[in-house]
Amino acid sequence: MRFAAGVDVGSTQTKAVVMEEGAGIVARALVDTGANVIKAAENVFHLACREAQLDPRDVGFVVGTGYGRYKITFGNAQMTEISCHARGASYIFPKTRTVIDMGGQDAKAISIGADGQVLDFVMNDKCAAGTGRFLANAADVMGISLDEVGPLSLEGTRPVKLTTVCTVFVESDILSYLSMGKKPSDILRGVHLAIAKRTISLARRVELEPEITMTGGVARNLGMVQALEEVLETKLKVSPDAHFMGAIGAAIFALEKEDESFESAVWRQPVCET
Amino acid sequence: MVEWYDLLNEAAETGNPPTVSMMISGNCVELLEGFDAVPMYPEVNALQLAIRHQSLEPILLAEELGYAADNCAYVKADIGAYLKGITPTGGKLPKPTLVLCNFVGCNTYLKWFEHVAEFTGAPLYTLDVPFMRADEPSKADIDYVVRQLHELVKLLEKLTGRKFDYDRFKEAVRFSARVEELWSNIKHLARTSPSPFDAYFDAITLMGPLYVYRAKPEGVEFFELALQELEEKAQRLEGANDREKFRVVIEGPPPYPHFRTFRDMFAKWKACAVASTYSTVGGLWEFGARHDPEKPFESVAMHMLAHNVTNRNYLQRYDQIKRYVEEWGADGVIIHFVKSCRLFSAGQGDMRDYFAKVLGVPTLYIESDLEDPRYFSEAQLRNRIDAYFEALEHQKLTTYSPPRHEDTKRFYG
Amino acid sequence: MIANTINCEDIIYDLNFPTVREWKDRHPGAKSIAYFPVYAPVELIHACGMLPVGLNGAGDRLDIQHADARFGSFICSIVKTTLEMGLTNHLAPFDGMLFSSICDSARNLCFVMKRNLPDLYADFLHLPHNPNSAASTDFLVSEYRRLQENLEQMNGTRMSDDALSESIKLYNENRALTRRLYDERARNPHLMRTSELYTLVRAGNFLPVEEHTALLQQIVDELPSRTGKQRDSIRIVIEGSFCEQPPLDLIKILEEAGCYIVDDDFVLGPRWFLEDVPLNGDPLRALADSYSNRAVYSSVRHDFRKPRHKALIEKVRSRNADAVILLIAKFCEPAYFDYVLFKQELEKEEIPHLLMEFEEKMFTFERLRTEVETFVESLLFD
Amino acid sequence: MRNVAGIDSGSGFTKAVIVAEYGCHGQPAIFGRGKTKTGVNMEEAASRALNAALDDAGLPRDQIDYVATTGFGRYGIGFRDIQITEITSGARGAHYLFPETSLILDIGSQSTRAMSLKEKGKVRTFKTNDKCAAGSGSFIQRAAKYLEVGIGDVGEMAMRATNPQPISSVCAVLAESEIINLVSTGLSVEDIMRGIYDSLADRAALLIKRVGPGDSLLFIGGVATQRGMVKALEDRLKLPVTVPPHCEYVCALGAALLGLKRLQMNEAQAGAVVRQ
Ligand SMILES: Nc1ncnc2c1ncn2[C@@H]1O[C@H](COP(=O)(O)OP(=O)(O)O)[C@@H](O)[C@H]1O
Ligand SMILES: Nc1ncnc2c1ncn2[C@@H]1O[C@H](COP(=O)(O)OP(=O)(O)O)[C@@H](O)[C@H]1O
Ligand code: SF4
Ligand code: SF4
Ligand code: SF4
Repeated sequence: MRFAAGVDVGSTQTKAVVMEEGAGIVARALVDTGANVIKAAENVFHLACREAQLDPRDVGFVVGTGYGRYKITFGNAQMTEISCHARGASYIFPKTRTVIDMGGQDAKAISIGADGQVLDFVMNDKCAAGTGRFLANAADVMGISLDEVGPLSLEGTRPVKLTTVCTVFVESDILSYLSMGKKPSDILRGVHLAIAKRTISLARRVELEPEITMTGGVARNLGMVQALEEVLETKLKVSPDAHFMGAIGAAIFALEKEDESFESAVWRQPVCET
Repeated sequence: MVEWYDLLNEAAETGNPPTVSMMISGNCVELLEGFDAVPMYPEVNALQLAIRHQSLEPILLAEELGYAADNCAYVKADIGAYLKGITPTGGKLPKPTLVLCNFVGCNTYLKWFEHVAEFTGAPLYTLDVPFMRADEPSKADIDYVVRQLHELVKLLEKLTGRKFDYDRFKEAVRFSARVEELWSNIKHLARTSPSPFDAYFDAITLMGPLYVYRAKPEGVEFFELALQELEEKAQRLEGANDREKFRVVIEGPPPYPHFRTFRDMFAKWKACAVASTYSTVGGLWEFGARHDPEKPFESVAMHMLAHNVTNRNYLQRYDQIKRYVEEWGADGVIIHFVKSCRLFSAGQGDMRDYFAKVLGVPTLYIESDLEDPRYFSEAQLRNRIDAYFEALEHQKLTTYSPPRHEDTKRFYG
Repeated sequence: MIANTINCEDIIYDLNFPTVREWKDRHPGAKSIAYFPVYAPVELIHACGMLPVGLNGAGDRLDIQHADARFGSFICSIVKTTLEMGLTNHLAPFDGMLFSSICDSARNLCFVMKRNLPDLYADFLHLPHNPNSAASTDFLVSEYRRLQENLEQMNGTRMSDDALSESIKLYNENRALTRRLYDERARNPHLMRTSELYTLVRAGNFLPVEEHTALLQQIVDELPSRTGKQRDSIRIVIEGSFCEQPPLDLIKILEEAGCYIVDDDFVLGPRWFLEDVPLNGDPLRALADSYSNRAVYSSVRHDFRKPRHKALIEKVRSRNADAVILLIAKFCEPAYFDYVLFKQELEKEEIPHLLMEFEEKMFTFERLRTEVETFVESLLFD
Repeated sequence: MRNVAGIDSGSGFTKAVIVAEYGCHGQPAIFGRGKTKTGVNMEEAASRALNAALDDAGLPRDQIDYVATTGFGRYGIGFRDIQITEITSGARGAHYLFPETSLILDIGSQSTRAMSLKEKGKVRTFKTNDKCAAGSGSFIQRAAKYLEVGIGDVGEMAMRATNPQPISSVCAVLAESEIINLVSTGLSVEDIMRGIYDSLADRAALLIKRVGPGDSLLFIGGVATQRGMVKALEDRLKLPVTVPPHCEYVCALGAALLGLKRLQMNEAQAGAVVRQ
């Protein structure tokens, strides 16, 4: 009985998953990445191990992913979050052909083949416009919690048109709409639609073939899922584990590691690149 | 190359030999031989500056003059360097006898040379080459170019005070034909695996001599040598990288300001470019086209019209890349979007769409710039390139084979 | 429907192209050709019994959902919205689309359209960039001839020279009236607001020339009866909007801010000859020759016999304008390049100027409003 | 003797200045200043700022003869007599304080503006930045929040930087995680803050270079209160950078002065009418 773990060090939140060969996911953990990436990675890994009632030393192989992957001190290898999200998504929903990942500071679309291999991908990571952060800010300004924004936006009937996509300036945009007496739900609806449109026009660069699975923390936001579905005019697959998808993918790669299906560059030892 | 810059320096000092600035792409250097005139390529200056990490300063100067952040940075670097008196080698560059805008596709050429003429006060002639809107140039297209070539000869006779030497011209055309033959053979060596050279990164370093010496015996010598060496390498099954793991086709110019870093991102994965569109800017010969000493003017016209990548339409470029993938046996296509260059980049999203979706060729789309060091985000590029090869690796384990020609129909013709 | 000024705005902003559809209903089986809005031989299309339509992009009336994926960053809006229209079936009323050698983006767009819309006849005209050469007119004749043959093939009927002369005559009339209105506006900018003239002229892109001429005539006739008083505004020339068009609201903002626009290069499509195309001799040659020798200058037409920056100064002087606003479409490279020489020349001539960048799909103008107001204030206040 | 109020309704803060027609030896002079957060209701913020200024000047509201507004909310203030853009008014205010000024930089919370002046403080050319926070004051506000230092202190801290940390990200938001990483790698807040100022200075320099040459720069707007930014600009531009006292009030001041001019002009005209 072998255990392997995947640790996804995201820009906003760090996720870990422990898997057991044959048995699938046995533990998950989530912490805010915060200031100390290394610490966050270690914490989340130990949390996951504790939940799995394992000694970290019993975990055979750990794959790190996410933008902070090179910082992981204990990991055996790293892979890009693109490979991992694809792998995770097609593990949970084997018929997945497209993955839309919306994280804290970036958005990705990945087109994947029959056996989970990445065919094509695009990502937006130069400008935080239209990412999880955009929503988080909106929530702050309106003084409501992240969990509420989605549901509230669903009540919106007349979405407003945002004048900026800048994650920073959207605040004053929202404030002025509030001062005009617009309904919070309509404003949030506008925010969600704006992000959805932005994300989809990015995503259209890859083949948007169904099934489309949404991953990343923003997938927990029902309003966003709904907005995307409206723009796409199709349903999305969203797993309760969506937020952990990157970590799951990494854990699967970690399990696969044993059977030597790949040699090569993928398995380079951690090198701290800055 | 160095001799060439020395020659230009001499021209700057003494006013001899006469010099003509023109564009690399689809140039008519053979005609200059008929006047013993030396070509000056602003593009070469610009890219030399970039490789030597000297491009930012002139670019900033140009932007102060009013050039937009989104203008082709080649132009900004070239104009800025001229106004600042910067040259790649530190030597002097002459005021050209003639600014010859050989317009082959890129509309920026027109503006660029208009500005060079404005700033240097040198006379300007625009040789207007009809864009390839059909598969082959029409008779009218060829006549139009040939008539302009004759006008150009008259003009140069006036400007240089020299008589046009038709035989030298014919001979130059003969040399070109020979060099094209050799260059094409070199390109074809990349069909073998492992490829003895990298048809992007190495080809680019071979392009300098190609532009400067195409129509000269030196060129023939140089490329005979190069071909011989590479053939031997191929014999010994020696690859460009120590072990060839991936074969890719690269579209678009390189990021000159970060040339090494960029190259290493591919080397790390033992990926070798077996063909590239950028290396056909000077001329597209691997599919058989050659200059023809029997019809010197017509063949120069044909070269300008049809046998360089910049004057060929977008779908023809799709086709060219497709042939590379099929006939050179590539695993995937890398599309390098350069912000500066709309000629190459406007519509590359559609190109990606065609290769990734219609042909199902693994395609990577990355963005930076060929001259402006500011548009290069190392972390992002590495992340994308790593992800791409991780995926390719995975696919090579599963069953993937590049599509065959008959799988897909050509668009026209 | 006989168009009048009231519904001009509806005409130019309706992406269902009602005028085109109506024309087709009235002429069963007849074809209509859309052209990218600069320098198209509308006479030729008209003479083939087809309706030439100048496409000015889709403005903010169409969300760009697919085109961004084909033309990434750093490309002007009109290229994207035009493609978006194609990909979302808005171009259904058209049987063909015409592009010309104005810039790299538009040219590549032509071939991208070919691939994505195989059923649409898309053609690319190479307009000569070397008018100094005697060969260039001959070449353009052959190029127009090629287009003519393609159109004839679509139609299955030949086009006669008389038909062409007739069309040229019609368009000459139309352009003469347009020029007349431009002069009127320069004389009395308070009686002929640009926002009105603009929609009026732009409507010509979507109307049969006969109808549009009637419309122009109607305005020319009613002008003398108009009254109003001059405000203290500055007289400005607009330069740089020859292709992608600024939103109407932006033009209105310019006027509100205190600008009398006394000349501009808006909607060049239907009005790009400075004088009548001569009707003696071979009409096709006359048309071709007029491109080299009678066409209005712009950043996408190259004529080294007469630098554009000199032409701009002449325009400013002849309209006795106080200032120039270089109103440039974001990512329009030809305009960006010309700005450098325009700027130099304007500064040499000590003509105040302002650079403004717009996008046809923009809908908030705070920043631009501030810029133009500042500019006006800097000229009015002391 | 008349008093004119200039109100700068900025995206972050609303500032009011009261100018008296004949302050010191016959010249218009500043009588009072007031500043408040703009928040959602510009009109209200404007009155708050105005009242603060009135208190400062010790004047009752009815002593104000004319109100000129400027800044992005200039149209949103009902009780104005005239509105002027923040560029024109900034230039005029700067000219009043430093008549030799020819080159001005104004960094506010959401926008950065560079302008060059001609005679009498008229604007010759100007450039404003795009709506991207990476080049404006709110970048600093957020950075300060993340570094857990007060906005009032960041400027001073940066002055103590020993080896500035360049910020690679071009996005104010993405920069934050970069900042966090820098902190986590144990770098000093001083060095990071200086790095942020440098990246802001780089962006500002692009604008400044485009409005033309100058041998010194006048730096106004709220960010100008931060010495770190001033230093960064000086190093980047290799020019002396002057910051007027109460630099964030310069636009409001300029508006007041232009308003006063208008008022006088109107009355001159009215007078002329009467005389006929
Ligand atoms: N309960 C929740 N409801 C809505 N959104 C959430 C929730 N939890 C996290 N998010 C969103 O997910 C984002 C983080 O997603 P994640 O995939 O972890 O990003 P990264 O991998 O870049 O750290 C946050 O910015 C937030 O917007
Ligand atoms: N107490 C303070 N100390 C230092 N800087 C400040 C202070 N208050 C505000 N700022 C800076 O000034 C900026 C606002 O400047 P301001 O000119 O008022 O902008 P606006 O006019 O656009 O509202 C803020 O973004 C912040 O960076
Ligand atoms: S616009 Fe806003 S989100 Fe985008 S890069 Fe600038 S600061 Fe970042
Ligand atoms: S746009 Fe492209 S082809 Fe044209 S000059 Fe610039 S780099 Fe060369
Ligand atoms: S707006 Fe400019 S760049 Fe865009 S298509 Fe027209 S000419 Fe070309």
